[in-house]
Amino acid sequence: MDFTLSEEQQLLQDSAHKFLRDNVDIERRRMRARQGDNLDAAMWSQFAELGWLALPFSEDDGGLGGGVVESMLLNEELGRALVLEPYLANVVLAGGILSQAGAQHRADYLGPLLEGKLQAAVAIEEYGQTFSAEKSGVVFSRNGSGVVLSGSKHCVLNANHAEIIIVPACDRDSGELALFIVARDQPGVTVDSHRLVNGMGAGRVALADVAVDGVAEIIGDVSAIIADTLRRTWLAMGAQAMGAMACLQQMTLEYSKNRKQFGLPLSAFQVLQHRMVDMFIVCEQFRSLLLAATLKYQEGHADADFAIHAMKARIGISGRKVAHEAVQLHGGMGMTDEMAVGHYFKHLVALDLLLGNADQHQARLYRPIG
Amino acid sequence: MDFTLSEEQQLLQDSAHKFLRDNVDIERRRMRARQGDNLDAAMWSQFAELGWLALPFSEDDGGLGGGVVESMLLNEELGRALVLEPYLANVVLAGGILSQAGAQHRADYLGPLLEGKLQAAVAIEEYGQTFSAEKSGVVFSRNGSGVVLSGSKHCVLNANHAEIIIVPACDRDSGELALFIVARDQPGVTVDSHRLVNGMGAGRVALADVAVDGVAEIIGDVSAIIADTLRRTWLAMGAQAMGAMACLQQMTLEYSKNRKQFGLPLSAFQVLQHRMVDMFIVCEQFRSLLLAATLKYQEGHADADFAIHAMKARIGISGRKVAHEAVQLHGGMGMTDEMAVGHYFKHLVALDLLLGNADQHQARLYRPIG
Amino acid sequence: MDLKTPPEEILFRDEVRSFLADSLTEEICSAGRRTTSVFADPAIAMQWQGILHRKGWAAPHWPKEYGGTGWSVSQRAIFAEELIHAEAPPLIPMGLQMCGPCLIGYGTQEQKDYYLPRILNGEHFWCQGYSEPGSGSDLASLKTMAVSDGDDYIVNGTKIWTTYAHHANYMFALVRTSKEGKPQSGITFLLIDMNTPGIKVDPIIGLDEIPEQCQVFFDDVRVPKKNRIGDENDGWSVAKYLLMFERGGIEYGPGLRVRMARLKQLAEARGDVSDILRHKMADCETEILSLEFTEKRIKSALSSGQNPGALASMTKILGTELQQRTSELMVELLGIEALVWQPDAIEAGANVPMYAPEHSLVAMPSYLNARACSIYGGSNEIQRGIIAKAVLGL
Amino acid sequence: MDLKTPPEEILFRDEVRSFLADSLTEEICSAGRRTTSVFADPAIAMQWQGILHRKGWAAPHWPKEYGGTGWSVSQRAIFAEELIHAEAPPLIPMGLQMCGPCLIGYGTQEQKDYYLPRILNGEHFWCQGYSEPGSGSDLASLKTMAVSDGDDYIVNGTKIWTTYAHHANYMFALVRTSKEGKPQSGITFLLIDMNTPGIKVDPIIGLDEIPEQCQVFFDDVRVPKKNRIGDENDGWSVAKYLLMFERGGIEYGPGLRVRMARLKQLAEARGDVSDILRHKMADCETEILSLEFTEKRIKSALSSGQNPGALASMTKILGTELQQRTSELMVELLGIEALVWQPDAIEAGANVPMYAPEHSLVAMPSYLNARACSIYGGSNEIQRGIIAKAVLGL
Repeated sequence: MDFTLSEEQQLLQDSAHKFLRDNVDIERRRMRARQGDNLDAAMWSQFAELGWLALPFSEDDGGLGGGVVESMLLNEELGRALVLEPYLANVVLAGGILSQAGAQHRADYLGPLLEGKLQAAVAIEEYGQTFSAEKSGVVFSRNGSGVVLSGSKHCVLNANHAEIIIVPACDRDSGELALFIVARDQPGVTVDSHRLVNGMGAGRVALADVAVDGVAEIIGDVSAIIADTLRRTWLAMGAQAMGAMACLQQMTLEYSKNRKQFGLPLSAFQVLQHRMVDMFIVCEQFRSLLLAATLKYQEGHADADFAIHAMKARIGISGRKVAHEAVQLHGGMGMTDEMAVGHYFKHLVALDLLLGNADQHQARLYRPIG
Repeated sequence: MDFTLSEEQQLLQDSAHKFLRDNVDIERRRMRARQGDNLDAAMWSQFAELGWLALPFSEDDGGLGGGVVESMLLNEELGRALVLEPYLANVVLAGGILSQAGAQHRADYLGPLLEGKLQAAVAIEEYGQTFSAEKSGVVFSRNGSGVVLSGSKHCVLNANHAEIIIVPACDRDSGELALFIVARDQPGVTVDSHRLVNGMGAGRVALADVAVDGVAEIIGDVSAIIADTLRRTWLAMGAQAMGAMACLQQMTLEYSKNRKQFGLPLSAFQVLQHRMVDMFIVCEQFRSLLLAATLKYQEGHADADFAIHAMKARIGISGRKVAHEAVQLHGGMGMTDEMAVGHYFKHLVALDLLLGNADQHQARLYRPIG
Repeated sequence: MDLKTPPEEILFRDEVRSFLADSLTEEICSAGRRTTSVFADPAIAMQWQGILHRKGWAAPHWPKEYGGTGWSVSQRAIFAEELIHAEAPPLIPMGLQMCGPCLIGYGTQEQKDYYLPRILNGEHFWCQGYSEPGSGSDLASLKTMAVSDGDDYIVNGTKIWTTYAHHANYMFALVRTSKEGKPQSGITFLLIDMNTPGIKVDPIIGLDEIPEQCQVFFDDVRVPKKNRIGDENDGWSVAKYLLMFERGGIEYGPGLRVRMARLKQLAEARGDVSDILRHKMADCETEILSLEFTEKRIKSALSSGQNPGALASMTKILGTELQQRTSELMVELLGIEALVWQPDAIEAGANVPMYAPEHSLVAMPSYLNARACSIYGGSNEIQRGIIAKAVLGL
Repeated sequence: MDLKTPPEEILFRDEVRSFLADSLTEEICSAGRRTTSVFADPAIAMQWQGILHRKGWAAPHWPKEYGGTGWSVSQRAIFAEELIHAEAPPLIPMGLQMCGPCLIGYGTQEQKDYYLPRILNGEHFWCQGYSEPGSGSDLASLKTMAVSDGDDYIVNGTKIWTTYAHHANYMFALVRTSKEGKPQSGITFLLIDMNTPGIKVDPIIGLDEIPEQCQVFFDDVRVPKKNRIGDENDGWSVAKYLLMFERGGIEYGPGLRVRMARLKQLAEARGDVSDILRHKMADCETEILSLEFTEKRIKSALSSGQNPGALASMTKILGTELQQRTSELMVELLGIEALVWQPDAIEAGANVPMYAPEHSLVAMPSYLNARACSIYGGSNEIQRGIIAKAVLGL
């Protein structure tokens, strides 16, 4: 058991922290979020230069070979800075699937992606049902060497920017799951772009008899590819939530020391003191759980999935708890677009609801995964 | 809508309050509870004289024709005074069933019961399963004009004193539910008496091929008889819980004003003030719910069952919440047998677990009753 | 003890219901459904107020001589319930619920005659100038100064959380006219014409990206003394009177009941609602039922002339916490549908393509805005303090 | 960053496990299972202490020269975990965990030589005289007086919540030797022979109907000055040293993990556990996993010589709340089985017919006793105060 960072890890954490502190301005972020500007090309190039886009991929594919601990360190900083750019959608989710695809796909797509030259999306969410990676509202039929896809997916992260969309689809007859890479400009593909509450870009993707050739299919144990990518994405989301929660806790503490009512700082009121203690405890417990999930996954522990689902559930439970308290203790100011509080709140809500919310993940702790 | 008490109701409430205040001593109660003495014959006679045993029964049967509001008023006082005598088991539960039985049974059993001359029990609880009145671990087979009963029931309230035990049993072949009155001294009947945590008397009832004649069977819509008796019992339990919760709230408030730490009464600490406010609110909300359930039942509202199950669930949720806070605010003293706090706590726990606990009743709010 | 409804109340309910069925247009109802805070779109709300005013029902709680209805406590509650059931947008409360009662209680005959009819017919759109950047929960510490100058006061300072100040042509405000004695004793209640020179209104963008609140700046703003309600330095009494008036009147139960019904209806329409969510919904529904009866108990005390007093603080805590819980459950039920963020698509009358059902687009801003319920109108911490002191004697 | 276990720790765990398997008799384990508070039956606990003492493992945290084991932080944690996994009854902590460390830190050589071996071999059974009826959370306000009289102190006053005082032959106590200055500065740490004339012990019956705590009365009790630990009026330093020592050492995770496993095992054995209860269990299990890692983080800081400081207050809050929650879930799972009340049937060694399974008879007193966890050892309110001050700087 060793909880200390290696020299490289410490360097990554420090440099990410400094870069984002110096280059991401909350005021500009708030304007951009309102305008739906969630991908700054110059910023994305800098991420590429800093090696962040290449971080989780193997050196053979041009990556830096970072593991989940490195991903945790970077994503915590992305969460702290409330970075709008589609790191989760493009690098962790789409990159995660592509990194497990065949050599040709890796060369065609992963290479450009980690150089910051390709935006990709994974169409995995649907409306109106419990999150499940095994089902898909898109069906396909094989047609000689090609395939025809039909159906639609919702809240596809980064769909507004993606040039390629990775689509899990079910065989119209057998129900068998497969993964296809669809170009956005392909005939029959419609993307209706919209924002999410936290300023992320997303879109509804409709596929109307979209014909792709066999090359578009990702070959392999598709369920396992998706499942492993989801585990890494949940871990990265947890790290972003950690960053957001830690900021909220710290901001609230500072605010309470400065804001005066009845001639005293808020921090002098015992009721508020104890609530801030509880916020602190919730944050510390979440950090422990994030570490548990990350390290158990890193080492292939038998109960890694328990820890990951438990942690993803806590993004919602603990994240909302901390956010609600932060807003309440900020009073009216906490309800304004002007303060950062609300933006962290919204990001935490999005991290809860995306890819299965708290109850759904908690249910996986006591029911077989289906 | 009218929330005022009639003159008779006010009189009942006042007289019950005064009688119990003057005649039930918490110190003696605590000794009796420890010794398993949960039926004081003299006290029981006085209950009969006061008309409490006759209260809920029709005038034709020698009762006073009181309704659920009268029952609520009396049971709240019984809860306040932590009366050990088996009012719930004997009058509400057994009396409730007997009052719906045929004329002969009413004459033989209900008459003596409401005069305080008969102790009865209903064997309705079983170990290891969700509470259900429709199933029974006792089976019966018809045998000419008689019936043979076999099986066992647990935590039978008042079994330690009961001369007759009313047993729901299922037909060995058809599964059909029936109700039989079994004399305790009948061959094949074994009662292992024990206390419950709150000092109530109970016992395990084992029936080994107990032969009863046809006269022992209660004829009628057995499910409906049991269901209605349970509704009235849950309401009475809610009223007892109300009495206990109100006492805990009041005692804690008083204690906090007198107990000093760090040179100040506990009541000067803002954190404890707000917690006592929350205790108060929980008690007020429980009172409202009890009124809702009682009056909706009285008037046959369509959602009376919703209100009753919701209220029974809150006995556990609100009762434990208030009890936990009362103990915590009393500190070490709250953990002693000497203070009344712990005895109210135990009574609330028993009222939660008997006849279906909080989760089970809450589940009936969103799932068909089974 | 019973829950019986007298026949005349049943008749009255029918009368209200049929009037609402006839008068509420789809345009007005749509704005009601799209309301994500306690304030509806101002244009639609005023349109709806006009319809009610023509019927004589815009201000049921006002005395009859000023345009009220003369209804009993029960009738008013029935009317409020039916408005909620019909999904009518809430009326803007600043004039009808807040300023009006102050005028009725403390205004001169001249003030009443001038302002009350204009509140009723909507000619005057009011905003409330109470809070200041440094005075939130501690309202009495307010600093906006009004200095006497002949027949006028000269007002300098700033107010914040002034709902719809950018739509209002009048403000009722608490200002400081004296720094002597207790902070409460130097406060005066003024009516301010928002078109007076020296007033600047800055809208504040909320979490829903809508400017509903404002900050208002006063730079040597001249307010005639005849616009004062009550005596100089006695504004706190006026404000307290309003507070009592306000508290007794708000019932949370009916609105919560409608939210709960909507939640259950949507849950029924979805196939895969977990037992956990159903359990949480049942928990909420239980609390709502309890609160309804707590409110009935208070109403019963009110009807027999008792003062509900600090118990109104209890229903404020319970009601707002349940608004928060129901809005949160709605988001949990809708899942990612609730993440879709299109504030422009749910503006009253907007006709923008929606990428999620309307109720889903409304759910998230409603959830976010509901966090404010436990902050405004005396935060729930303040309310607990009131109960501790006034009810528990702590 | 990794969770790897060094091979020598795996070997050590095997060694401990096999020793426990060989040494724990069914009689001892039965007493462990029947323990419903943090204190086991004293006779059995002392019997088990004797077995450990013969192996040299009774006081792993003591320095080696006084009979400790010389183990690392990790080894001590492994030993503690294995004891819990093996369901060994907890040792009585007053001598080994409390008085011993004080003597080691502040005692004279003579005191150490006399008392420490007798703590280890169980000849002395200790109790702790800290709290008084008027001094619970506010310990420094204690009033029991020790007045100097030649080579002795004359002690008058009373102590309460003195666990097992009716079994003890020695007490370590905080007494007041001066009323000057801050309350903390007039306190002295004394060792008192419980057979001294003038001492009266009144057992206090708990919610489980077992007398575990006592009130102790001192009426002109003569205590030799050589029984003082540390300087006169410096007892608070000794107590604080112990507190720090105590806090760093307690890990809640392993015990909670075992409780959780037992809960899940019983749930599996029952056919009809609802999703709601499973949900609550999963919630608890998540918190336990988090706490385990919080404790690992603290242990990691300890191992590298850092002071865990006020973070121990956090694990105290979390650990005790989880003890309460798990014990409550057990009662919810068992339902009416847990209502059966037979305190005599679950006494160590008792052989009385049980009307519910042993684990059910144990569940209710465990639940009731667990309410004390958030009261003793500095109530959880006090712990929150410590965190507010020491960690958050409030």
